[in-house]
Amino acid sequence: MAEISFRQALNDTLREELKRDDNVFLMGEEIGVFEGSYKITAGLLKEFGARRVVDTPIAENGFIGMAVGSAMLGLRPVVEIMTFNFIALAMDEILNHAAKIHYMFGGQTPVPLVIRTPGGGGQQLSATHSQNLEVWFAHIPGLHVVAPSNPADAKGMLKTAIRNNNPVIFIEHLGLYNTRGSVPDGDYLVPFGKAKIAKEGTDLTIISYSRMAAMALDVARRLEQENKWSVEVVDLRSLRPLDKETIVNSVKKTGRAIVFEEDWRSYGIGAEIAATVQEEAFDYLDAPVKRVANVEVPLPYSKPLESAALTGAKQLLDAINELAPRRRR
Amino acid sequence: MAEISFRQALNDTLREELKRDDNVFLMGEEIGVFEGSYKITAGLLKEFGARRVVDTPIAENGFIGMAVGSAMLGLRPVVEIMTFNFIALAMDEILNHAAKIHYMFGGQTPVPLVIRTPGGGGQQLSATHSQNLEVWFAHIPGLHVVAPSNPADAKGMLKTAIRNNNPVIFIEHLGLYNTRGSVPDGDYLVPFGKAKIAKEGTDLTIISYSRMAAMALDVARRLEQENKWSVEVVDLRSLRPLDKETIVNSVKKTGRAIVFEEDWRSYGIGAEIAATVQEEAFDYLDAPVKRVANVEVPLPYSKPLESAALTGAKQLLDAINELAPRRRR
Amino acid sequence: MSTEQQKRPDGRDATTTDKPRVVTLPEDENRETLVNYYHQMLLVRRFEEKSDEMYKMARIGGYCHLNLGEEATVVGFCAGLEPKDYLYTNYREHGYALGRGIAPNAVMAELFGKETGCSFGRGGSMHMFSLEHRLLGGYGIVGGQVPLAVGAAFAVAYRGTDEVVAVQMGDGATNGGPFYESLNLARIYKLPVIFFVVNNQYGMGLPVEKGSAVSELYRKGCAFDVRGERVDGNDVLAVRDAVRRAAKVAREEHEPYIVEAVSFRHRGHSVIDPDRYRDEELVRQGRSLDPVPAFARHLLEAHIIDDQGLRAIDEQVEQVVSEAVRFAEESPFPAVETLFDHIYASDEHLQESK
Amino acid sequence: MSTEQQKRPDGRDATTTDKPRVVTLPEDENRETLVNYYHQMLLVRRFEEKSDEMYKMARIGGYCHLNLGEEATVVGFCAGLEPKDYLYTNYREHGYALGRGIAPNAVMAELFGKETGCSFGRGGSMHMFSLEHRLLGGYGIVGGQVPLAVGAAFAVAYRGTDEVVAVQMGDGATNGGPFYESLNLARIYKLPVIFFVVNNQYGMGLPVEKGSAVSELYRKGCAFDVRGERVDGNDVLAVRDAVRRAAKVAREEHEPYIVEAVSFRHRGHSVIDPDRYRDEELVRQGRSLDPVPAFARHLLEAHIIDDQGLRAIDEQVEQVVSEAVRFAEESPFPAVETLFDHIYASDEHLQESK
Ligand SMILES: Cc1ncc(C[n+]2csc(CCOP(=O)(O)OP(=O)(O)O)c2C)c(N)n1
Ligand SMILES: Cc1ncc(C[n+]2csc(CCOP(=O)(O)OP(=O)(O)O)c2C)c(N)n1
Ligand SMILES: [Mg+2]
Ligand SMILES: [Mg+2]
Repeated sequence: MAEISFRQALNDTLREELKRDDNVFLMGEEIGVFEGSYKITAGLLKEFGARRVVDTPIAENGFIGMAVGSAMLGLRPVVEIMTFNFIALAMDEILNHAAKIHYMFGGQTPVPLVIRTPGGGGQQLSATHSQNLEVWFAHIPGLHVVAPSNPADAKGMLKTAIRNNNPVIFIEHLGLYNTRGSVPDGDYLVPFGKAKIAKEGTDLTIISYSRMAAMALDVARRLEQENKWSVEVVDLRSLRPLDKETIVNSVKKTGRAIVFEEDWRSYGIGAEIAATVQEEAFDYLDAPVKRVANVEVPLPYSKPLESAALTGAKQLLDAINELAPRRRR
Repeated sequence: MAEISFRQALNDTLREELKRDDNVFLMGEEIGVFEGSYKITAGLLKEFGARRVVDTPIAENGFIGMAVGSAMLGLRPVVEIMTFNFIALAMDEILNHAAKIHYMFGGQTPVPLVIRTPGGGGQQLSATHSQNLEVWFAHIPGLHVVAPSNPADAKGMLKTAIRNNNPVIFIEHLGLYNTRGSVPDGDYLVPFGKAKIAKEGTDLTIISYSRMAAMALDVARRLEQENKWSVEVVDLRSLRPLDKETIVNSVKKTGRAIVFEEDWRSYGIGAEIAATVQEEAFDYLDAPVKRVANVEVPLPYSKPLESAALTGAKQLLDAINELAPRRRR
Repeated sequence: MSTEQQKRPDGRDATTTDKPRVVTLPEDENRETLVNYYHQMLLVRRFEEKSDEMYKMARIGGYCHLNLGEEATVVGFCAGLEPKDYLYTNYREHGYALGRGIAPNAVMAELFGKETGCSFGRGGSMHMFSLEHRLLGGYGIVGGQVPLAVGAAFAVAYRGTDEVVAVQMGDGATNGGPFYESLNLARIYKLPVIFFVVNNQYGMGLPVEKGSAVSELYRKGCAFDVRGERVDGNDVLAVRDAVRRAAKVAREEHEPYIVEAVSFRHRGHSVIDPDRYRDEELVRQGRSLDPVPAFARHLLEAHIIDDQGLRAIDEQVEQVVSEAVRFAEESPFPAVETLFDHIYASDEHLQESK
Repeated sequence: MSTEQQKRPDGRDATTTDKPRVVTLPEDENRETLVNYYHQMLLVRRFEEKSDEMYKMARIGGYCHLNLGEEATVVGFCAGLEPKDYLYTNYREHGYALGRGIAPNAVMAELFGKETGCSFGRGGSMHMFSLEHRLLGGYGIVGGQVPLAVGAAFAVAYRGTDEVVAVQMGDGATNGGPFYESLNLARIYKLPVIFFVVNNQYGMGLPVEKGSAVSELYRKGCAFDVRGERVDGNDVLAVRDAVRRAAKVAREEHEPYIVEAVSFRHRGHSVIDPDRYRDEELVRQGRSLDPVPAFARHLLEAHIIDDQGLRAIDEQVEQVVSEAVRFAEESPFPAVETLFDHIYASDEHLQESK
């Protein structure tokens, strides 16, 4: 167990997997000579050479398609899309090819592909560089979609992603790269479709993923220290498949739930969670499931406007205070 | 009031709008000489010439981007994407350009653009040609997303779309083109963001849009004739903006709701509707909101498999029978 | 336009005479091979006619695009590749499936949506696949298959083996971004991939010269220093030889190559298209260059086959096609319980990838 | 590669001598105009240096890409257009905003995210816009602006007026599908659009010849019969003249045209990039061709200006840039209540479009 950053966990894992299996290779814009726009691939070109660490031109649809084709012949590409926003250019190869090929041809060829990409706003990158588009992918049968919130899960889920035989959208977050945590050594794998109770609690459940799950955990711990609410935090980790059981059991226990998400509220991830909870734990709910999400605007550049549009700990606290049972522990 | 097909209503409307405003022009693959893959633009090239009815090569991102640019200079492009599935190629120009330009540049230039496209399965078109991707768009602030279910709304909403100053995703449906209904003459406009109570009822509410709304109406009428349940049908018509008020009021009245949708269930349109209903009518709900949606598979070609994957009147009836209050009228 | 327009449906340039070219069969060709090409072409012809018939009898659903008129292109192309080579195509691929050696039974069964189909009934007309025959799929999204093929070629190069990947597409596909991105990627990584453009002169109703700034589509390689050539798609040997040249470049030099075969679509875009938008005279002229009877004539004239031989082939093909229909008809549909199979590849491989 | 590699940062072909070319100023140039070009170039230089400083002082956020080294390209380009012409750019557009005549105050205020910015603080460094100055936007998605420009040119052609639309992009953008689709669309519809490729030889860390199959980027027009040329991006007059030729073709012949200006990025990709991946000697050489002092020398040598004149310009520019900072600093941020303004254009226009 080492205490390392999310970035380091990813970097270590890529290195380990490149070493383990010659079929694994990396591909993406600026991942080689430039060492990655966010330095996730630092040192890997030097270590593994240009055969394994492939710099691409700016042609997202083309090189994602290439990755799919190479996976059909048994390679295991791990592609970086520099930020989530640019994936819009590659939707055809993801939706109509990566997610369809195994089924549409009757199971003849799997597509063991990983697409890694960071989402997230909050750095004044403005409207076209701050988006969280996970719901587009979570909606598509044939894909796996995962979004770890801490270095250990980053490692364990990236390993699972690379060894999985299906296309996986592996969502990172600009705001998580520098966060630290202890990471198990060796071949640590976290299965897909298993949410994690990041913290137990009895008053209400926060359901979240990626950076917001980390933030929710902080908030919940603080509330506990302050002897306020006892908040349970469910870190979804994977959005497709979704671990309904863990979500529903937690809400059955607490009777109250908040979905905390960084995407736009309408038709976002929280919608599915809320819909599922009311479907499967209706009689246990003491109040409607609340959603705490980003304000629905194209994110503006100007700092005060951006801050007003993004959700965060304050919004979560407000929601907790509104939703929590009207008694003190 | 004439009794015409959905197709004819669209065709008439395009003709009227082309006549009304020289800034309106049509653009898309095979809309001219071929008269449209589904003949929506039949006769229009002949009538208006190649300046107004523009055949494009197969370059969806390119010509959608062109349409956006032309709209920035005040033209009012109405673009056809031959089927919904191909829009995956144009996501960047829609998400990062059409939906952002007005806001990101501080309101200096509107983007009066309409993208018309048919969704829908059920014709053995298999996995890459049968998709309903509306949730991708409904999630994006800056877009309007509408999906009429009958010829009158098709006319009224297409007129509104063309005269609106924002990018509008106008969703049609292969299975609706031949359906008929009476359509008001003249300058008939249906506002966005107003759902329609297609039929009143007291036992439960079905919330739907596009072809499923038409099907829901049939089912509800049949049940009424058979003196079974009294079902209220809310036809959303527009998905963004969403008319929460009408939905919520209906559910407050009936206490029970089913969302009937043709997309994949997880993270689909129904998730948002269910989440909203439980948020805003929690105390009125006698049972959880149910979702009746397509089975989550890449749609297979083979008829028996396809039929098993698609939702329809039978699935809706089953859901109604399960959900309806345990009393007879 | 600074380049000469390609007006003629036979792929020759517009300056030559108007009469169909006299194709002389090279002396050094193996006679059996030539007869076999004819056999293959006729099989595609009859298979597609039967597909049309079966569609109209509602045995086949969805969209159905036929290779009628493109038989020499299809057969010449397949003949130019080796069995170890990989192939990607668009949705107009029944002929290519046959050309790769997939049993007509399995192809027809796929059209019928049966479990015995080459894609187990899941894909249908647009999505034929056979790992065994290295047909890595027909694809319904125009141009979508092109980056896939470049990726397969990348895998070949990565492993250092000597297969070639060929990707077939229509003229219409050469106007989309994926095509150009693919050419660039194939060139910078030096990948063994053949871009095979079937210029049947239309993308649905759009004539090639209306959708494409240049009408000689192989010339698009110039933007990437990718070599290429144009060939008469009605000439099975010319197509085969061009594909062989391309395969040699791909296999030995590890460079991409474009082959443009100028062909002519005899009917509508798909079986439900009544084809009303094309000039009648032009269609008549295009059809008059029909490669199948023309090749039969050449074989006869060169005394490689006689009328009886032709009749025997005809009968054999008829029988194969009827058998395919019978097989498809009698095959079972996939069981409804299998609906969820194959959405995800199994986890069995999870620890096995090494 | 069948074409000669472009190895030199100054845009000359590799066969010429290694010394910087002696630029002689044409006799017939208006002297004031020449001085003005220098003034403009220096303004861009100082403005960008100040932007860098302000970013490091956390007055500017997000990504910030500078035009340092590209001043001759930027100024020559803007000089080649007319005020009525429209311009689209990528995110490296501060210089173009200034070149179009937007007040330095409004440009700096945009960088500061202030309500007085040219995009009202909503866009920031990557998204400058001014309807009045016909700058139709800087765009952060590589290549995304190119189809937009073709569409604007379509609108011009639709109305039959004689503006030209110019679209600036980087070398990296010429490897993406949108660029190629745009060239094809512009050519088939005969649209008055100039594709202005700033080949600063890198897309972030990727050298142009690694990402692009051909290194002379204007040559990519050959696939579409779109004419083009390459020009020395350190030579403000050469750039201007090439853009004028392009504009003439676009305006009079209604044809697209590519101008490739070979330039050199003096620093990292953006202000936070320490630029460690480039060879030092190469960077030293690239910077040695710095167009700003070179042009000052030419002006001096041709006796168009003297040292005092240069100093005066320097002071004037310093003052303008300081004033821009002061203005930006003192301007208000957008009110938080305006957060929801402009997500949708108002319905007022609903019935007015005719
Ligand atoms: C991306 C995409 N856009 C549009 C279509 C609809 N479409 C199907 S075939 C076709 C024409 C293709 O023409 P071409 O590439 O010449 O192939 P051909 O049909 O002539 O073999 C079109 C526009 C599609 N399938 N995919
Ligand atoms: C579609 C897309 N992919 C990737 C990026 C990330 N990115 C920003 S700038 C850049 C390099 C662009 O290089 P070039 O076009 O040469 O322009 P330059 O920065 O040199 O002016 C990249 C890859 C992006 N913004 N958009
Ligand atoms: Mg064609
Ligand atoms: Mg560059």
